[in-house]
Amino acid sequence: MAIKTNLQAVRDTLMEIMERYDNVVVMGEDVGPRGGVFQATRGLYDRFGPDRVIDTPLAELSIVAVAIGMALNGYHPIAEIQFADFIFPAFNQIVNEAARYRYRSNGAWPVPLIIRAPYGGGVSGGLYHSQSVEAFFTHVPGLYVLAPSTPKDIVGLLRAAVQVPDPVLFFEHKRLYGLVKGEVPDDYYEIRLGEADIKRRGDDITVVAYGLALHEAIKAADKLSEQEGIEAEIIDLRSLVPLDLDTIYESLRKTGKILIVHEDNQTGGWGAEIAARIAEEMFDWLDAPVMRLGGPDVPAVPYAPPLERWFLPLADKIAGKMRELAEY
Amino acid sequence: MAIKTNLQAVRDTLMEIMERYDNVVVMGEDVGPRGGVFQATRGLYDRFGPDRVIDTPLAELSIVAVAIGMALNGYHPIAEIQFADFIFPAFNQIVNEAARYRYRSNGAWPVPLIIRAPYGGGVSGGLYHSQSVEAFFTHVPGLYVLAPSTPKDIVGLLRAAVQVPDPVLFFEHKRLYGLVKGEVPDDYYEIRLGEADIKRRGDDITVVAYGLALHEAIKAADKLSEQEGIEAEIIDLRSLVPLDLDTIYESLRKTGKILIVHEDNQTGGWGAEIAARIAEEMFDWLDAPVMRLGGPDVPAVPYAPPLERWFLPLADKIAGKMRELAEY
Amino acid sequence: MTKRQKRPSDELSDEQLLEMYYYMVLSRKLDERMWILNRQGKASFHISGIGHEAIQVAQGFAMRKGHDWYFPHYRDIATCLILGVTPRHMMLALMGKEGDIFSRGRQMPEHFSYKPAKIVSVSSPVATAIPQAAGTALASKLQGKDEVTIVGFGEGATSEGDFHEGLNWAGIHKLPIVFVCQNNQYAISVHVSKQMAVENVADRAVAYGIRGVVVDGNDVLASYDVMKEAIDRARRGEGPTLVEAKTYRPVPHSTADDDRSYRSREEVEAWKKRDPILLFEKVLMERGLLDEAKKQEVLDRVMAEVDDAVDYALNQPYPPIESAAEGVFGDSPLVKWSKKGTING
Amino acid sequence: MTKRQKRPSDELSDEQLLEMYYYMVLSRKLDERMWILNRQGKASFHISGIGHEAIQVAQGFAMRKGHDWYFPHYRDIATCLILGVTPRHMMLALMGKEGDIFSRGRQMPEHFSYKPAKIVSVSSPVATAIPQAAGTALASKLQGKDEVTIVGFGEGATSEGDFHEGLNWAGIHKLPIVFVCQNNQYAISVHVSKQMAVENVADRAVAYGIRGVVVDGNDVLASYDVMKEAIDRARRGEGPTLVEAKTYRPVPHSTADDDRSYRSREEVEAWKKRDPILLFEKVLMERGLLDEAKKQEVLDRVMAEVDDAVDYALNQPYPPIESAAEGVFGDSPLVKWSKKGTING
Ligand SMILES: Cc1ncc(C[n+]2csc(CCOP(=O)(O)OP(=O)(O)O)c2C)c(N)n1
Ligand SMILES: Cc1ncc(C[n+]2csc(CCOP(=O)(O)OP(=O)(O)O)c2C)c(N)n1
Ligand SMILES: [Mg+2]
Ligand SMILES: [Mg+2]
Repeated sequence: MAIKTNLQAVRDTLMEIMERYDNVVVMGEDVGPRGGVFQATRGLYDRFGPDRVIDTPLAELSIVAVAIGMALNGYHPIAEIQFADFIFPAFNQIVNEAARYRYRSNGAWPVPLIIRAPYGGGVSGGLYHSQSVEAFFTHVPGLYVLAPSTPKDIVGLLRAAVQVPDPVLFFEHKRLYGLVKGEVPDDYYEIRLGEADIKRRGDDITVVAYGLALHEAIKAADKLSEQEGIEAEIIDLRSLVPLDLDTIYESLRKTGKILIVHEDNQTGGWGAEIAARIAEEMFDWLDAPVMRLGGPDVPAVPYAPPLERWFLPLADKIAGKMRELAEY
Repeated sequence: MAIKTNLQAVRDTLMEIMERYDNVVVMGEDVGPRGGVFQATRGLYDRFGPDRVIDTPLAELSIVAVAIGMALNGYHPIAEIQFADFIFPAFNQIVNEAARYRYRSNGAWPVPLIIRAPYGGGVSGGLYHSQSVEAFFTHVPGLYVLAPSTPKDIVGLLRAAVQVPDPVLFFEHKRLYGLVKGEVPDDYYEIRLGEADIKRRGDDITVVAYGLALHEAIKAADKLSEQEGIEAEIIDLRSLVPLDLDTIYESLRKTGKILIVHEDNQTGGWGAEIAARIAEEMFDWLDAPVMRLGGPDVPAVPYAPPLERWFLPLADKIAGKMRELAEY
Repeated sequence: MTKRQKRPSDELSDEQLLEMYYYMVLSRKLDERMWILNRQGKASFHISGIGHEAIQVAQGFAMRKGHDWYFPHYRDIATCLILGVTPRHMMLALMGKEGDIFSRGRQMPEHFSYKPAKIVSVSSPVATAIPQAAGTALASKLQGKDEVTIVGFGEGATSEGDFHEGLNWAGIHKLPIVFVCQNNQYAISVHVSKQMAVENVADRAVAYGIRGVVVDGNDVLASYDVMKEAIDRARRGEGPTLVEAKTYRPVPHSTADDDRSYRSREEVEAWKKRDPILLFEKVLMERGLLDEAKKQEVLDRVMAEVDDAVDYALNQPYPPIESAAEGVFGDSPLVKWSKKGTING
Repeated sequence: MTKRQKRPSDELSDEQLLEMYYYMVLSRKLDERMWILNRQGKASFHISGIGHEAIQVAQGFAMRKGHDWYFPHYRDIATCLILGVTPRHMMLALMGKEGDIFSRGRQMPEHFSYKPAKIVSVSSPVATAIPQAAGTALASKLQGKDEVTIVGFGEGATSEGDFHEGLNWAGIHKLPIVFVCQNNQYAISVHVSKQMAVENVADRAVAYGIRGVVVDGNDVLASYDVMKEAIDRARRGEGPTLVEAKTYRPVPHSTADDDRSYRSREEVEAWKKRDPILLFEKVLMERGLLDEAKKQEVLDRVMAEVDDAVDYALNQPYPPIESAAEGVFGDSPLVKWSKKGTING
């Protein structure tokens, strides 16, 4: 069992996938000799050369569009958007094109591709290097949206993602790249899209999270357990679309209380959909209101350290909300 | 009291606004001599000439970007996106730029502008001339999002929108352009952003809607009242951001039951946020689960007439859900 | 006197020339019928290729059918017919009927798609296909295949960022691709002079280090020459070409348009004298390949096909309602849905 | 012998020349200190103008301060200083401290904004300002104001659709605007040859019917000549210019970059010999305006300012936490919020 960081998990799995599948190319800004600004593609260029590790022009629209074209013509491209904040120039190509190609052609022209993008705050990135953008895509039928937060999940989900015949958005929390270390099984495994993972067991309340919020929620839960005897069950979504309602509902049947935490702006975030589903389908099981803790509704994470901390879903803030829920 | 269609309401109010405010320009594809593909700008070019009614290149990104620049330099532009489906090329300019300008400059550089876009199905527009796109924008702090559905509301909200010092998305349901006729008071009035309107009184259930869904919900309510004695209170949001929770909550305190209807894909739609807010803040008032009826989760409205009807939130479908709620 | 250089079109056989003529007429008559069906309330929408048939037929004949990649302009009825789409297919799509091979009634008419002919699915947002076409071309090149990608669009679409980015990629990677702009001088109502400050779309090629060529898009043989050369060059690895076919749309933008507000009847009438079918008939007559009897023969054949297609399509059902919910994602054992029917299960 | 044509820079007084020099040195020394502060852990990020000071100072002197509209490139420290931003402002922004006039600690450093000087707020996504600048220029033109808009960017940004669309508008409306591309040959690690298939960014101007000019961006007087002429032409209604200033970035892309993976040390060293400050010092010395004593004097003055700015900024507090939630929308009596504090009330 190897111990890896999230970043190593991404890098090693990309390497493995490119070895395994001839038709996978990696493309994006600075993914070549530079190995990506976060070094997620380091070593790929030396190993596979410029035909399979393509430094693109500085143009996200066409990074995605060219990936779509390559997907139509036999490839399974893995495109990198350098920061999730810069995915919007490609929005039309992702939403109107990639997501709709299969449906609009009645299945004739699927576009299997992966778009990787580092997202999230906590790296002093300010308004434009910290954004969480997943909710723009979870609303779009035709897109898979993944947000794994541990090395093991990154490996298993990336291996699966490259085998599904449709576009996948693969969001990697950049603050966790070097921060999170974890075990990666030596034996080959895959993780199916749409399977959440219970990262901590507990009977009092259920907490649903992903990304930095997941790790902070675990910290908060451990503290609350120690100090106040509140036992939280922490569900790591890993996959946002498909959403594993089965696992969420099962936990909720046990606890009767649920909190959804994410870093993305709370209003209209993915947590809203999860809360709405629960409110409709689990009404009789609820012992307390469905609670959410999302990012404040300001335009992304500010730069100055205290302001950035104010924005982020850190353990103390989550613990406060968990306590409120437990005491309800 | 004049009787106008929704389309006339848009057109007459644009004319009035341009008379009233020298610094308003109208810009977009075919808005000039052609008067817009829906004729919403008919007559403006003849009246105000090419300096204030600007036929743009076929390029949504720069329609919005140029509008931003003009807003920085003294204008209050009203940009038209010909169909809401084509707003995505401008997504980066709207979300990363227009919405964030004020905040990122600590108030120094606000960008007052309006983006008008016809949206919605029911006109045989198929996948790319029928989309509802509001939920992509209601998630973005810094944007006002309006969706009035009657002539009176269109007039009052457009008059207000052009006076707020920030970007406003103004969505007009294209199926309603000619379909809906209604009274417009002769005396000048404005409608504040963030005020919903109760379009029908009732004590049994609350229905929240906007757009085509609103008018279909009213039809459904009238029928249910006549045939089954169920009295629905119908709240027309008109303004999506700000969201008038006060009015929604007040009605809910009376009925204890609520249904949210919209045409946009249900998953991750604006209804999710509304449901989530209710589920959290009105938990003790709920006599039934918060219900939603949104568009099916396929990539937009199909073209063939029966498939299109299948997608739309028509009265029968809404009545079914209302009955389910009333009987809960 | 310098000897006239041999042109690609000189190699076309008499049969081929007459086939080109046949496709121009077939496309035109289908198209005219579609307008009528719309006016009769039997089709909600139609966007027309009338007046654009010369460049469309030219490119259809210059491509290697089923081998080259083709992203059509939405007006390219004639090209699609050449590549294997039938009049029945066109009419089924027009009415959104079961059997519509483009989208099974999901998309508006003229949103072509036909995998066996490598006709890639057309979407409505203009220009999006241009950088995608750079993608298929890049894939062909990297795989060492001698496929060429052809992508069509109007001059209005060249204002979108997509155009710039697609041509930029093509230039950087010297891709086997031909960009075909049908410059009909209007984007709905907006004249090309409000779309760009240069005379020719083809003048933009230089910004990307690629070839640009202007051709009379109403002259089918001239268009063929240019298209054939561009495609051959691309296939030989000599890089991309931006072809600008100057043409005109003598009808409104679509059945939803009224063009009287933005251009004079005189302008339209003047262009009708340069109708590509008229021009080609003159050539064929001069070459002794066509006379009135032969014209009538072609017309009869075409009208029979058009009538058949209309009858057939009118009698087909719409796709079943259940079909609308299907096929958002492909099946995969690696995906687990909590519940069926919505994207989130 | 032909008489040398009079150039705009010939009109610069000795004081102005020395002022230019002063700003180049001030910018450089501030910048170097910013790197140091970053390495000391006192600033999380810095993106540098080192090596680009000639074109930056040139454009600053060619503009009408506070009258012309200016959308800076994020490297334009020198230009901003000329327009009225102080070293203290720069340092406050570097550290995200209270008093940061650009964004009150919300944005990363070098995201300039200063309304009194008409320096429009910089955002991180590259190229977005280019079509926005067409908007301010259009507004100036329609209002009959003689303002010119200047917008800066790198050569990498020219690959974005925004670039195309912005220049297209400028061409169509013959706008009073100058596009200034600082071509330093790299977009982070990506060499310009992978960014475009043409030799010069300025070659792209022809696609928009506008002027394109290449200049040595390390030569402050040559850059001034080109900028002054372009701005004067724009002001006289003679239309836009795309200026390409050839330059080089002798340091990594930002404090987060390591440039050793993508270019040789020899290449970097060779360019350091063409350092714009060295080149200008030579000119000034030749003209008898500068000697070692004078140089030291400038340096002392600059270092005092830099020290002051650093001390000042280090001792400022961060903005109060409450400030982060403020100012998402402006106040308006026409807006009713159900609850305070979130976008939906
Ligand atoms: C992105 C986008 N914006 C707007 C439209 C609406 N629209 C459809 S066709 C058209 C004009 C296209 O003009 P041009 O590219 O010259 O092609 P033509 O129709 O003249 O052949 C417009 C504005 C669209 N389809 N896509
Ligand atoms: C839309 C967008 N994509 C990616 C980035 C990340 N990024 C920041 S600077 C940069 C390179 C810019 O190169 P260039 O335009 O040549 O300017 P330079 O930094 O060389 O002055 C990149 C890729 C960004 N800021 N915006
Ligand atoms: Mg056209
Ligand atoms: Mg550069």
